Amino acid sequence: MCLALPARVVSLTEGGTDAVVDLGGVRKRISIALVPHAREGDYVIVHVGHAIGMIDPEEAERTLALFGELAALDAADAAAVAAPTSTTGA
Amino acid sequence: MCLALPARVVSLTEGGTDAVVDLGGVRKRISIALVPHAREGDYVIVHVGHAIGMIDPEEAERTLALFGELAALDAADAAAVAAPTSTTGA
Amino acid sequence: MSTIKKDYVRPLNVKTGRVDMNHGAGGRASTQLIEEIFLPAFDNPFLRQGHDGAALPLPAAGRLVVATDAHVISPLFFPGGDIGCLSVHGTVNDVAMNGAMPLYLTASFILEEGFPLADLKRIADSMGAAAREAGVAIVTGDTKVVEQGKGDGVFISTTGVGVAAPGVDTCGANARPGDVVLVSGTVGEHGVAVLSQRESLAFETAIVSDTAALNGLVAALLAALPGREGDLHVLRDPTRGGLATTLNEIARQSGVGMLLQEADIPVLPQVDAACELLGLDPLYVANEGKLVCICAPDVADAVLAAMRAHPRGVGAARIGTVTEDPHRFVQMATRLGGRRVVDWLSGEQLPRIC
Amino acid sequence: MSTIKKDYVRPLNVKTGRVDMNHGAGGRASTQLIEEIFLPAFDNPFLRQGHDGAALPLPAAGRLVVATDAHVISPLFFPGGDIGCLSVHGTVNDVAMNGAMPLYLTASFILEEGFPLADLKRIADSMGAAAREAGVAIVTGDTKVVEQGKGDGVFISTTGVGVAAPGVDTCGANARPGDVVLVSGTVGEHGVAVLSQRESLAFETAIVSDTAALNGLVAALLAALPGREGDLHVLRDPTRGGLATTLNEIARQSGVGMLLQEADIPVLPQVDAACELLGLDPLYVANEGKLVCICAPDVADAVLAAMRAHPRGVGAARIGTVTEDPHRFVQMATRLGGRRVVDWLSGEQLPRIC
Amino acid sequence: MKYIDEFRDGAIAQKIAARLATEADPQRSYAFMEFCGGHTHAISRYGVTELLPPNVRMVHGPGCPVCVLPIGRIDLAIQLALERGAIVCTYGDTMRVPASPGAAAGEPLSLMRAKARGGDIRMVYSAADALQVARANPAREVVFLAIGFETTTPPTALAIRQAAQEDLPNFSVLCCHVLTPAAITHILNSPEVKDWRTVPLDGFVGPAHVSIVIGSAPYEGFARDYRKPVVIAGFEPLDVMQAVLMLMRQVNEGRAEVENEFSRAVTRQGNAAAQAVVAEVFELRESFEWRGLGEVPVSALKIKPAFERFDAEARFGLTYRAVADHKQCACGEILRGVKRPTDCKLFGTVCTPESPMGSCMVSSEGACAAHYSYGRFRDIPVVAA
Amino acid sequence: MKYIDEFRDGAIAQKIAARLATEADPQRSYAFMEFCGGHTHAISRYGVTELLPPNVRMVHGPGCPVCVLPIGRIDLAIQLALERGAIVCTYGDTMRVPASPGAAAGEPLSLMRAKARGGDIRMVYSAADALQVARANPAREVVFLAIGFETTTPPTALAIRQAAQEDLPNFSVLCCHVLTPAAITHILNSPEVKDWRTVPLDGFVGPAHVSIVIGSAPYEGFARDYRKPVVIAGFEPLDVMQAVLMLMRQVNEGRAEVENEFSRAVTRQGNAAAQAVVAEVFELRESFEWRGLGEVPVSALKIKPAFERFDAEARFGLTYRAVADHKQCACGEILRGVKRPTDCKLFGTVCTPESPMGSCMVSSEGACAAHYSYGRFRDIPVVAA
Ligand code: SF4
Ligand code: SF4
Ligand SMILES: [Mg+2]
Ligand SMILES: [Mg+2]
Ligand SMILES: [Mg+2]
Ligand SMILES: [Mg+2]
Ligand SMILES: [Mg+2]
Ligand SMILES: [Mg+2]
Ligand SMILES: [Mg+2]
Ligand SMILES: [Mg+2]
Ligand SMILES: [Mg+2]
Ligand SMILES: [Mg+2]
Repeated sequence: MCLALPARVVSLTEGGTDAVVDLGGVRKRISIALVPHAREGDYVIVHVGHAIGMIDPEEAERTLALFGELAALDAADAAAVAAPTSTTGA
Repeated sequence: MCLALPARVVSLTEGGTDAVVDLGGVRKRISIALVPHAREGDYVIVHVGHAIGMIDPEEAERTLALFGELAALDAADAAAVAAPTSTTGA
Repeated sequence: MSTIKKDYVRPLNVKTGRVDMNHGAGGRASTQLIEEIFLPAFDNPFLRQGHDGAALPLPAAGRLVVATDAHVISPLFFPGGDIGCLSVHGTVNDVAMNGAMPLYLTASFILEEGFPLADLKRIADSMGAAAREAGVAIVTGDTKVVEQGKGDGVFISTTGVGVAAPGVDTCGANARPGDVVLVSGTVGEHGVAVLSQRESLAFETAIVSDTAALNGLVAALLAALPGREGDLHVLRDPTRGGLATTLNEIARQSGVGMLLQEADIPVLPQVDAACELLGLDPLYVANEGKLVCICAPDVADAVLAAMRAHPRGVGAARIGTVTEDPHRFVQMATRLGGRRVVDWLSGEQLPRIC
Repeated sequence: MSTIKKDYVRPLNVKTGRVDMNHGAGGRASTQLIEEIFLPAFDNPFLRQGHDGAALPLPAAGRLVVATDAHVISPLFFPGGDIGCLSVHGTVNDVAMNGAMPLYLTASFILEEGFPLADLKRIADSMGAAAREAGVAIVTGDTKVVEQGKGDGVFISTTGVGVAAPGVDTCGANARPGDVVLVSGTVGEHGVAVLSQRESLAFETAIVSDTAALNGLVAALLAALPGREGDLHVLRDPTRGGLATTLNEIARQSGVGMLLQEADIPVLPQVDAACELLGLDPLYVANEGKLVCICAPDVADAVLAAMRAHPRGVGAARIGTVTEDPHRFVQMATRLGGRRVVDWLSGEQLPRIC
Repeated sequence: MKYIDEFRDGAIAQKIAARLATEADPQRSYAFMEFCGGHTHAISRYGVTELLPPNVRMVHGPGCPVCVLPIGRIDLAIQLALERGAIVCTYGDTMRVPASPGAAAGEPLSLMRAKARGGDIRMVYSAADALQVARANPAREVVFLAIGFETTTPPTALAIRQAAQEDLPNFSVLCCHVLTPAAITHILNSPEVKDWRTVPLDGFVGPAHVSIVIGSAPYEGFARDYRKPVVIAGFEPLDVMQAVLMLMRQVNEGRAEVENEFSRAVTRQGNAAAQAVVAEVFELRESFEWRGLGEVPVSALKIKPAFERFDAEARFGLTYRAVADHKQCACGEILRGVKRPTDCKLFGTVCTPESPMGSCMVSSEGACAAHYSYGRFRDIPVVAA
Repeated sequence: MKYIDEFRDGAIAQKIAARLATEADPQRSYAFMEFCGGHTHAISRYGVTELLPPNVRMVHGPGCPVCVLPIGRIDLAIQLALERGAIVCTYGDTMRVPASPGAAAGEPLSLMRAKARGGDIRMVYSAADALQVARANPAREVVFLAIGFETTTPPTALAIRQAAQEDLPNFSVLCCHVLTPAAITHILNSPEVKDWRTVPLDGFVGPAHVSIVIGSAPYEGFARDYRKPVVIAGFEPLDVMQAVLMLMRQVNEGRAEVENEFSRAVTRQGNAAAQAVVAEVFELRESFEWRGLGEVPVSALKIKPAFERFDAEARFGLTYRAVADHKQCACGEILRGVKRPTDCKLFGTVCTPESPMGSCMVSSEGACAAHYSYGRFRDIPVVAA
């Protein structure tokens, strides 16, 4: 519900509780206390000055690929669509 | 040395520590704690919001009369001038 | 058919409402403030153009005169006026002092968050009334809101535009030795009326500010000198710094001295008394409805008569003459028979205790 | 021989000095402030008249245009400018948006006690430079000082006077269905540059304010339409409230709707990023060096070409069309292929967390 | 902007739209609730509605933290500022939520109006900023009015823990943090949904950023027990469209699963570090009043006794008093999905974003504000001359 | 205005002037010191000098309370405001007296400049106003910088007594009250007057309002022991002229008496009520630094131990540090009557009322300011064209 954005970690501060992140050329210092494993180059999700999570690049690729497959489907049938991650069975 | 002005007591406040004084139509509330004997109609001398003394109307008349006598003296000799109040002898 | 409800804006609560930051953000709330408070108060066709500015007919001939003043008075409401009418008079008069007929005003408001809308409306209405009385139109404006503690209720900057007839030049550099110094009435009322309301001073007096538009008076003076308007050398309104400072400014700009007669300078007895009480000199106390006129000696009587014949100049007096003086001193023969310099205001004109 | 020492005034300490109440009292200290800071910064013959106003030559023909703006920005110095040049551009542009050539400015300063004189000088110099670059003269002014805690460093109200050629009318009520909507460049830089300096937001970006005078650009647009100046229907600078609010104002005044193409609205990538970060919409962010032009469809290409040929319009774009709409909605076809209303700014354009 | 722009691509949007059109069963209608205001905002701002088939209806849920804050809570914050002289810090739109009518009769107060009446009320961008205000004003009480769902709770927990470490004597939090799953349960159990079926709900677009913190597991019960499909989706427009497509497929296929469209950021378990600090500082409240939903059991957090000195309710001895919404305001029904903004008599007349009567007209994530600012054109045609 | 206008009458002034001209002995020159700044101001403002015979010279004395305040005292007040965060209240012109050069190199500070640098410094019109400031700001220390001679001391004493009665915890006084007779003694004992006779002094125009409080008796020693005539005079111009006439007559007749021209307000004993409250609150200081006069023994008052908690010096542990005047400033000599303003190299050039270098250029009762503002014309003729 709350505004949050993926931004790239540019550098960690000493002590490792804060980081400078970059979003399209804009840089801002944020807290990474909630994502202690974040490292330079990682994309974190920033909310009210705190990273609250991280982007999984492979999953992002998968999701985008899914969108891409739609093109292939356009003229075809809908049945063959790969099922996305399902965490509970039906 | 300090700015002070004669003003007429218009009314005393309850308790008698303050008074409203009039100076040429301008009215202001002041403290009369330092001139506890001041009464309506008296002229008090006001300094930083406090009456610090009172005008003695008779003495004021005497001083003015003294100025007036100078007119009479103008063409005459200076010897006859009445001596003002002297508080210590020579 | 559209099910969209018609544009409806809940009217401003001018009874108990307050200015908040939204009123200055430039969106719908800003527009509403302007439309519900300023437009009805100032109403005129130029303002109703609603542009970020006003397009106006160009006067036919003469010189264009512009003047501007920032108004920051405290208290905002004082005996005889308020910041609203004052902000009209202050600028109308500066235009008039250029010998010009004021035509248009612009108004820029800086409001402090939390300022009561009721007070704002009262001020706007007062501005509108003053403008109508002075015959000028408030044609465009701007409104900003600053956070509480970054303003002082309301500041109003006004700019006046007028036109001066050919041959009229009343700027401060025109005084010449031998000229006569006139003032249009008693001095010191405005400043004393304002001071009387300051909490820490708080005195009671019947004095009210003289705040008024003087363009009518200036027009009457020019009309009294047909073909000889050029003999009206200087007009200036003795506002901040009072008569003394204004005369010093003129002396400096014209490179002359002056000799005033203390006994001839009109001061109301109550103003005198209030000044005694506060340790002030009425010559340094602000006026907002008086003018100083310096004119050639042979038209002085005619100018004085014209002043006295006008409602804004009934108390006019001849108060001195212009002298040759490389030191540019304004001097005064005192009531007592002595002589002294009447200097510029130095620092603030503050109540003095010693 | 006179033993009086020559007039001497110890120069202002512009290194470490501060504005104090004396500088606003109207006496010698006020005069000194004006003479040592404002006069050299603005220098021109009208200002040097030293009157409470300025007498100016009357333009030959056309309409007189006046506009005013109060400037209350915080911080006073920001990437790409400061309140000084901004206060010139803001008003010069309002005059220009009336299709007029700006000629003169007045300036009214409200200084807070304690404001560093060095900053004041820097601001005044910036104003002077901006005025010279825009070809306008700051001809008269006023300066007041308020106590600490009753102001915010410095507020500057400026009023501009200009003249519009006959046949030019660019007011907000002139948009007609079928007209083309153009913008002179990327939007949102000014507001983002200012926000980037706010202590509590503090982000780093290369974005600088676009603050600039647009009278040259307007002159170029008019020059591109010889004899057809009337086809330039509306000019307006999308300042406070941004492009969205300005277009809504025009739609309201003209009684029309608009349809914008989101993909065609130019926004710098860094501005987009900063807006994402802050939860802002660049369409609502202030600009100080851009204009919106609404013109007849058959001159749109010529106008766009003229914009792009001018240094202030290189990033110009056609962003939409005017529609017939009794509801006066500004709508937008989104980049995604959807559609939505682009409403007035509501409240303040504040960083959003949810 | 990486991981943003790709998810706003117009060409792909057209393709998903085409898929939706292809796969939508013309015989049925689909009603999906997007729980989050973030989704509501994305749908409105990007005009997603235009790209959905006509028989797909998006129902706005109660997931706008500003919208669900009840009047009584705003009253408490105003009381702290105006009567107790505290500096009250809060997030942006909270400033504009109408409180109950103040002493100054007529319009209701709001934090913004209380500020204009002299209250020292400051907007902050982070709970950490409120801490900084407390450090900078040691002689003043500083209260952080903390609102929000699970996304926003961890930063508040960090601030309280930090205050405890620094032994800050003048900082406290008026905690209004609420829980997403409890609200969903409440809606599913509401008579309109459960018994009368007046609100058909065929599935949920599940929270994006809330789920980063809590993971996807908490939604599994909704799929299992209530037979409602849930698709967790990012807040970009393609995420929403894809989620709708996934929901539609579940409905078409008769499935009721938790699917995760936002797998680039959401795991089944969520953010353990964030959950830990929340658990350290907060505990469950027995019951909490939500605007629109009323008292909802175990739906919010309170500060643990160990941190009680940072709890503004304890510190100032505050007593919560429930205040009824404006009689004609339909916020409650709108938050429960029972009504649409245009069903409210006040919509667009006395209630506008400039002078909101209810909380849904405040934030651009609120259903009323979103419809007012982005969607009103919907009933009139565009006529280019 | 009764008791004012009568004493400013121009016609009578001409008559006294005529008497002065008649009675002045052309063979001698007369030098009278007006102790009080009030007399200095009256002489300047009304142009009294013009009405005195050319062989009468008025010498300005040290009786301007703002002028005699040494730099070190201003420094203390600034320190209280800027470093100790106190609200400092004081009387008008005190605000403009230059202090020693501050941390911000270049110009010296003053209370006014300290205010512009953020000091909370407030002008009051009465000691009672300072009390009121203390009541209104219970969380702040409020210090009244009390200056002045015996006229101004009783109101300060009343304020301290009142504070004690109310048990005001945040009010104190930085006491700089000084005593007139001590200063006169100091001048009479100065080598310039007593030994070298470089400053001829034929008599004193005695204080007006100071004498209302202390009476005329304290001056009797000057007449008796130093053989100097004293005429106590009111502050209106006719009072001054009349006093000069009376002094001239004493000189002409070889008398040395205390005469009382201001008998309408001054008695021999003075104001007993005022003396009583002063005695209750204050006691003599062993020594006090005066600007110009240096350390003068038993010339000032301090707060009695019983009221020590209202004594800012004790309360804040202030240490007085004497600071030398500007090297070229002649204030000291001017205050002792040794030099005239125009003898100072800085007069009217770097030292003006706008940017005073010394205290005599601050108050319009100061010799330099009075001459600058009122008297500078004296050397040039008025040429009406
Ligand atoms: S339109 Fe306003 S009053 Fe009606 S439901 Fe929405 S927020 Fe409440
Ligand atoms: S002119 Fe200035 S520097 Fe010289 S003695 Fe007077 S006050 Fe001191
Ligand atoms: Mg002016
Ligand atoms: Mg004016
Ligand atoms: Mg003027
Ligand atoms: Mg504007
Ligand atoms: Mg204020
Ligand atoms: Mg404008
Ligand atoms: Mg502008
Ligand atoms: Mg504009
Ligand atoms: Mg002015
Ligand atoms: Mg400030």
